[in-house]
Amino acid sequence: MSMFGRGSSAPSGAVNNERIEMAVQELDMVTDVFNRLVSACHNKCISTRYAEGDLTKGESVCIDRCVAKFFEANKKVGERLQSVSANGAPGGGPLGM
Amino acid sequence: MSMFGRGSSAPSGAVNNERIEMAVQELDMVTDVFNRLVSACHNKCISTRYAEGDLTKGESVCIDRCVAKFFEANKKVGERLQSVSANGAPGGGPLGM
Amino acid sequence: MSMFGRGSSAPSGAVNNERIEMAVQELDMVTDVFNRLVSACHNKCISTRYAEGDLTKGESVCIDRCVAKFFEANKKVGERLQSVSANGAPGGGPLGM
Amino acid sequence: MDFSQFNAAEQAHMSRVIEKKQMQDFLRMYSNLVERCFTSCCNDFTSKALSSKEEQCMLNCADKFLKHSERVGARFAEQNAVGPGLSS
Amino acid sequence: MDFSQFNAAEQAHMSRVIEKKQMQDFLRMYSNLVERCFTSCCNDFTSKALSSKEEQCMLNCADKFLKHSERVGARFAEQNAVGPGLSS
Amino acid sequence: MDFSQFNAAEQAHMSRVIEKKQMQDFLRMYSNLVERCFTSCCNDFTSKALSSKEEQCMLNCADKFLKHSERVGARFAEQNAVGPGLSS
Repeated sequence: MSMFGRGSSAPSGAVNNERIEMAVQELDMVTDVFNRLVSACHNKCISTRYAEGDLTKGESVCIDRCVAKFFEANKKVGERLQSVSANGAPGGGPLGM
Repeated sequence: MSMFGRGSSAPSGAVNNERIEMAVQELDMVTDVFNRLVSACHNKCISTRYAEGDLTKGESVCIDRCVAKFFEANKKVGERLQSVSANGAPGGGPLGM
Repeated sequence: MSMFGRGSSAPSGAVNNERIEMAVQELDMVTDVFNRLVSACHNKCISTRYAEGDLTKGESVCIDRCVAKFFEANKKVGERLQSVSANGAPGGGPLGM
Repeated sequence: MDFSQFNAAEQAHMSRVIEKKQMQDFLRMYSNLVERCFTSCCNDFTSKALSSKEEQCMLNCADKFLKHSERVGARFAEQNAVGPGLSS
Repeated sequence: MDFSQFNAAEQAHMSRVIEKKQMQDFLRMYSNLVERCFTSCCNDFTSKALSSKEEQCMLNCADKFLKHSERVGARFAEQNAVGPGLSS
Repeated sequence: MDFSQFNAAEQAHMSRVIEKKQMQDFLRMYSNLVERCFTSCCNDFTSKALSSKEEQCMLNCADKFLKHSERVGARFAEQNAVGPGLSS
């Protein structure tokens, strides 16, 4: 029972490693996107003077718009990449993608 | 014997996975903080002209103060977070924290 | 059969964990270097106006030179670190390197 | 994310994975916060002691960062769909 | 990298590891691309909708980033030797 | 960190984990150093060859980075307690 094992038809009650691995990968992806979103919108919206600990009205409004815009931008790029990768290999990596 | 198993009363001689996992998590935390400290104080103290390979007197003094100040700043933030999290959930994450 | 096990004389047909671990570490290293190279040369060569989706002639030439220069710079630093670490411990880490 | 197609053993496994990830995310968020606030607030290295002005800046920065993260998290949860066309 | 000294079981194992890493690298590259392009292209937060100018900038940025990565990857493969003195 | 409450098997396990982490940290530090120094030192892309001025800058930068890391590491070890209120 290797940690990389991939039994694809586990009996119910047993853990299907492949399914778990894909779910963990999706969790990692969501977390990565969220962290980048927090960072990007902090850079865009939060004044670095730190005169107070609460979000100002302007900062709050900016955050809401920033998140909405980030999602829309993410969607456009996702659609573009799908049409690109439908036509061939997506991007270049060191592992010969 | 799953890699995520958590036997909490292992006999002596056996490896208690939960204890190991927590120790590894603490190691990761210390390493992360150290790397950020190196980066922050490099940005604050090291001139990017690179006219020489040794630390100048001024750079050395700055590093010592920077590390001390970082620790004090870290401590203040840690105390603040403890009082916040005593009153409710700490921060927002994508996994529903 | 621990995930950290290190049987160093596995019979042929069995997986030698130590060899696999070292290969994975090398893959991680190559990927890390590649990602930093992509980022560094993007910062050096790509105009952030994004007036078009193709690489301009100037950007393409810059990328080629940037990659070549990065490799040469990496080589010089590698040689320097080898001569340093031949004389003692390389760098400081939080884990007492 | 929807784990409803998972059997009981798999759901138990995922709960442990998520619990562990939440702790890692929290620790990472914390050290990221300290680095970010330190970079913004501390610029005087003629002394090793944190000045009262620097301390106030660190506390405001930490409070604001947490409120920022919470607000982004709330909006993120509303939008829900991540990387459309990639995750589905 | 050369895995020719690996036995069949080890080569099969490495293929799965590499396949998994390629997916992770792709996802990481994707979110990195979105963050980088968003930072360059979106600077007006008086509206929550992506303007047509911002959208065009995002698409150009994404296209250019992919072409940049491919070109770097091609040069990288030619140079091949990484961190001489460290990996050998 | 104190592993004295660990049994022999656990201590042996942690030694291997730490040893492996040290190698990973070293490799990560190395590639971080190269990226940082390259960013500071190399700004002329009218030629693909490293100029003698750029080479000297890279070497000084690498030396200085190592000395910086060592000094930070020494001060870090003295302070020892990390994230008080979080780790304890």
